[in-house]
Amino acid sequence: MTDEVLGIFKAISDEVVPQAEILRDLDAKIGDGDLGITITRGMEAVMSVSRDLQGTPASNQLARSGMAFNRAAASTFGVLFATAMMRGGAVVKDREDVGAADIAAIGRAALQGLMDRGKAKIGDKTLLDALSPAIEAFDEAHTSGKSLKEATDAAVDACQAGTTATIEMQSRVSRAGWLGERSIGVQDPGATAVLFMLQAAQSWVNANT
Amino acid sequence: MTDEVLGIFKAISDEVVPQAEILRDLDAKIGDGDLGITITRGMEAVMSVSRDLQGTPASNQLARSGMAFNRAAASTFGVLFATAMMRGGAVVKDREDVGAADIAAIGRAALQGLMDRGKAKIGDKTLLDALSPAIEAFDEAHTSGKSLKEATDAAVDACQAGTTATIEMQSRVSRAGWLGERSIGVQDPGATAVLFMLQAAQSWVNANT
Amino acid sequence: MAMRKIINDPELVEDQTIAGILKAFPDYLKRIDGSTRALIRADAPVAGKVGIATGGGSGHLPLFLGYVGKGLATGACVGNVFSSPSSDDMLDVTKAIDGGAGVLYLYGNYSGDTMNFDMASEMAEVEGITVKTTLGRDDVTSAPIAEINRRRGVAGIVFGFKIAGAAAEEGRDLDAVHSVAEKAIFNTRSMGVALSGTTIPAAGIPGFSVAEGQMELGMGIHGEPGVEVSPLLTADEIAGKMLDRILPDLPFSSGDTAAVLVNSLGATAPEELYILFNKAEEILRDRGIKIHRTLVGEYATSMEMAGASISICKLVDDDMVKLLDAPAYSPLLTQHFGR
Amino acid sequence: MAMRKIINDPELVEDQTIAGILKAFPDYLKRIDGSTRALIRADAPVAGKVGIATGGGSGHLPLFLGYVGKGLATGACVGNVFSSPSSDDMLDVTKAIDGGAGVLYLYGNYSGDTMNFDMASEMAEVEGITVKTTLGRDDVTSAPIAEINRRRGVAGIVFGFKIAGAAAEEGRDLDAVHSVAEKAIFNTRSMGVALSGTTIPAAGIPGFSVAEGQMELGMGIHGEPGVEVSPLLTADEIAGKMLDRILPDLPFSSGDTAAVLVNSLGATAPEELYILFNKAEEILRDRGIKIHRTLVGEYATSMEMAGASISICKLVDDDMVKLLDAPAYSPLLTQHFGR
Ligand SMILES: Nc1ncnc2c1ncn2[C@@H]1O[C@H](COP(=O)(O)OP(=O)(O)O)[C@@H](O)[C@H]1O
Ligand SMILES: Nc1ncnc2c1ncn2[C@@H]1O[C@H](COP(=O)(O)OP(=O)(O)O)[C@@H](O)[C@H]1O
Ligand SMILES: [Mg+2]
Ligand SMILES: [Mg+2]
Ligand SMILES: [Mg+2]
Ligand SMILES: [Mg+2]
Repeated sequence: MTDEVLGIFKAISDEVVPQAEILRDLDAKIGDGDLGITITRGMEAVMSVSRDLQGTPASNQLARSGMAFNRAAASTFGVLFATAMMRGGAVVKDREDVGAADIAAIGRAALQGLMDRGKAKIGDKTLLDALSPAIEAFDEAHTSGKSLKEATDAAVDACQAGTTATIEMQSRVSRAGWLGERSIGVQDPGATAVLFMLQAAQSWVNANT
Repeated sequence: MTDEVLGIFKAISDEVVPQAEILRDLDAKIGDGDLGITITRGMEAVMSVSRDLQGTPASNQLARSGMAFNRAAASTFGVLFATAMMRGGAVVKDREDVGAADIAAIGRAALQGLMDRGKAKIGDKTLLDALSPAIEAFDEAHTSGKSLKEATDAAVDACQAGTTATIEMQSRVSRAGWLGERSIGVQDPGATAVLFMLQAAQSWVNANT
Repeated sequence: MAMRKIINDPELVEDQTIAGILKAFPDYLKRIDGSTRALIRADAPVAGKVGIATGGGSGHLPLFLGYVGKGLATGACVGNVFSSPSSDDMLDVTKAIDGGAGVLYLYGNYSGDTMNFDMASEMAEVEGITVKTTLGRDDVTSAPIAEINRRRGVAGIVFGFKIAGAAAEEGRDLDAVHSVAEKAIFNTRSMGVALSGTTIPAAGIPGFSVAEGQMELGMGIHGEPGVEVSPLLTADEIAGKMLDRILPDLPFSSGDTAAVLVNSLGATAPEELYILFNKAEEILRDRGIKIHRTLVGEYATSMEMAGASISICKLVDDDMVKLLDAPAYSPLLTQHFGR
Repeated sequence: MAMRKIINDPELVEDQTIAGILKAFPDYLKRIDGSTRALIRADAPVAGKVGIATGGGSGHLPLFLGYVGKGLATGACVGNVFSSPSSDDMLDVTKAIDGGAGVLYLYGNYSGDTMNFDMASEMAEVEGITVKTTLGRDDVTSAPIAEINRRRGVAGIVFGFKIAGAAAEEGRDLDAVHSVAEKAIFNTRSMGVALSGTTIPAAGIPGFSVAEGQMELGMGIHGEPGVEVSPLLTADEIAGKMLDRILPDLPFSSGDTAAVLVNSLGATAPEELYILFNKAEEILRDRGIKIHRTLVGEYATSMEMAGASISICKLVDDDMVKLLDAPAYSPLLTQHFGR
């Protein structure tokens, strides 16, 4: 893996930014409505550091891109994105030979980072509820010998299910938590953003493997 | 004259307060729109001191009523009303035998008081343009032997003409003065208030002489 | 538009405001017996010192009551919202603050106020109190320079309070206090813009309004007409238009030293004032005018009106600088923390 | 509703605001090299003294930048309007204000802020700077008392700045400063009402709104949901509703001494705040609660939002009283006159 990480970020920028309005609307319902602009400004920043990161180790590409995102669009989502990228990247620190076999470990470290940072639990109606099942599904598929493409498809399916499941959940943390029961009935915006990002990664896998 | 002054104030209260909206609208056009409420609150205050003034000299009734008006509704109109009443009253200070023969002198002293206080000239588009011709007409009618009723009618006619003439004038003083040419075309609210007051006095004369 | 105000009975707005102020700052301010519309410094009258009285309509806080304080005015009275106080209240204030050295009347040039203050000063003379008067008349858009005495007073009067107040605090006599007040007012020029109107509580309807998406350049603080209605301009354009009228008027010239006040009319946020000042400072710097001191915030408002004004005071001599820099305290301007 | 703001490019609101503040008060505040979103005291770092860093979204002036000053916070950074500053900016502030005695983070409990400040504190520890954190969490309507740590911070944080700032100024160590900050925050309770929404400049559309003739009780300063939507109540009713929730929450009891802050969210005029305080004072007096000090004005706003909040801080010991009464100065709170 040399610049695959940057390729995936490019795919996310291309596919998720056009869906920013959907994220804005969900966040306006149970948050403060800034998630659309956060994704737009954050990915713009990721794209603009991308060229300088070419040829550097994947760990560096992940960490620097995450930091660029949060610097441009600091927010709950921004700092969580940065944390995930830094903690995920640390798993493969300075290694040149990062490949599909590392993805589950990177994902789990990222997830742990998110939980450390956000102190939320699975079921609290956050992006954890989208990401956690995706990582598990990927890991299971991959360890049982499935291809990268198949494992990615499994991850996206699980992510979709996890995201949908947030609709019925009551938020217990952060901004949506202040809504109490009124948070039930709306799909979590952060989970939705994670789903869109994984779908973009899936497109990249389909196009490049 | 014992409580005639109070009777006239009562007539003014009865007849002018219901026309407050007209004064408000004129003042809103070339002033700040408070003249309606000024007249309402001011005359209310005059009425409420009226009982205490019964049987006191006309000079005292005039001065105290004017002061009550301005205390309740301080403003350009309020302080001019108070000044006119105090200065007019001073002409017949403590006299018990005030009558129709004193009216022109009282009016002239009031007018001089207004000019001292407001430093405006005839033609500046103020209430002076309504009051000054009225006093002159009254004086002329009275000195040429006309009855109180006839002299009052002459005064009101002159006042009406003077008030109408303010429409074409450009204001040179106070709030309307800041409008410059844009003050032309609107009848002066203060002049209109004076006209309404004299018309009320005329009703009183018609009913009581 | 319905009223969006936190009030009780509209007729009680003025009295309950004053009651709240007195309860909030009992160490600094006191009532005059029998008057619900007047406030004086807790230590007034100060024997041997000139008293400074001000006043005007309610609805302009911190004007006028907020300028009663050490190194500022000694007493103030207010009328109904946007209406003059009565000459009786003014006389009460005058008597309550006279420490034997006379009283300066310092207030804005509106006919209701001037006639009532003039009447009060005549009554005060009868009571043996010497009164002198200085009128705030800083709004450059309200009359041409040739008729400067017809101009209305807006936020620029703040420099008058500060400079005359410091002179009175120092113990200067009435003539001297009057003369620095005149100097401060004469050297101050202001211009405002309005982005919305305001609603007078007792009327319940907008006293005046500015159309959506429009602004009025030069509109006065009670909705007095401005010089131009225009679509909403940028902050930089507004600063430019204001200084284009303010600077030539005195004029302010290269090498001058000045104090600058960027004032919110109420609803306009501090952020916007600083953005406005950011440009004003650049313009003044380009013209070679040195800023000695900057004030930014709510100094003279019209309730919830959106808009702002810039006032510039030329500091023509060292005495003015010294008086401007002297300590001053009012709990409505700087009530924040202990001192 | 169109935007009624005096700005230039909506994307430049934050940077131009800070530029204006720095130009207005160069004697008191300075930039950190390379950061357009941070300000520190001109004399920072103060060797041997604890630094206090704060921050949060732009659009709340005088929060946060306005609390940088002597006896208050040492540095602050802001994000976009209503958005967190980044951990990088926070780290820059932390490094710039550390005088060797460590740094207290004191800011409001919003997840974007907490996560970014936490990240900054981890980075600061790597740089050898000890950091402790106190979160403003005074809004009683945002979560039940059992979940007090989920509550959001609103204007009550002002008491935290004042009390912790005085302790740092005195030279107390980080543990001691942190402990009085916690004590101040723990003993402070607030509640707000909103009468209108506000427009985020970069979005150009109302961030949230309140229907004409309605008010939202307990709405947060970014439009977070309140506890009840009701027709516009009177000032007395509002004061009653607020104190009915605030007083039992801590609880405040007869014989307690407290400081009171009546805060405008922006468009609400000082007159209204004093009318609100007039009733609040009566209720507190009836309950036997002694008011030691009152603050009334704009302390934490949401741009041009109409609304107000009341915060009450129980002064539980003489040390708190002493720290609250200690001198403090920020040019955005008390920029008025020379000192
Ligand atoms: N403590 C938390 N842990 C993990 N994810 C969280 C947490 N709090 C919020 N989130 C996620 O962040 C999303 C909101 O992000 P964002 O709009 O940036 O928040 P804010 O605007 O409140 O800073 C939520 O939809 C949720 O998925
Ligand atoms: N200098 C003056 N001398 C005489 N009358 C004046 C003067 N200025 C204004 N007026 C009169 O006062 C009227 C306005 O009164 P009022 O509404 O009380 O004024 P304001 O609201 O500006 O205090 C004007 O219509 C005019 O007739
Ligand atoms: Mg959000
Ligand atoms: Mg009028
Ligand atoms: Mg008026
Ligand atoms: Mg946000």
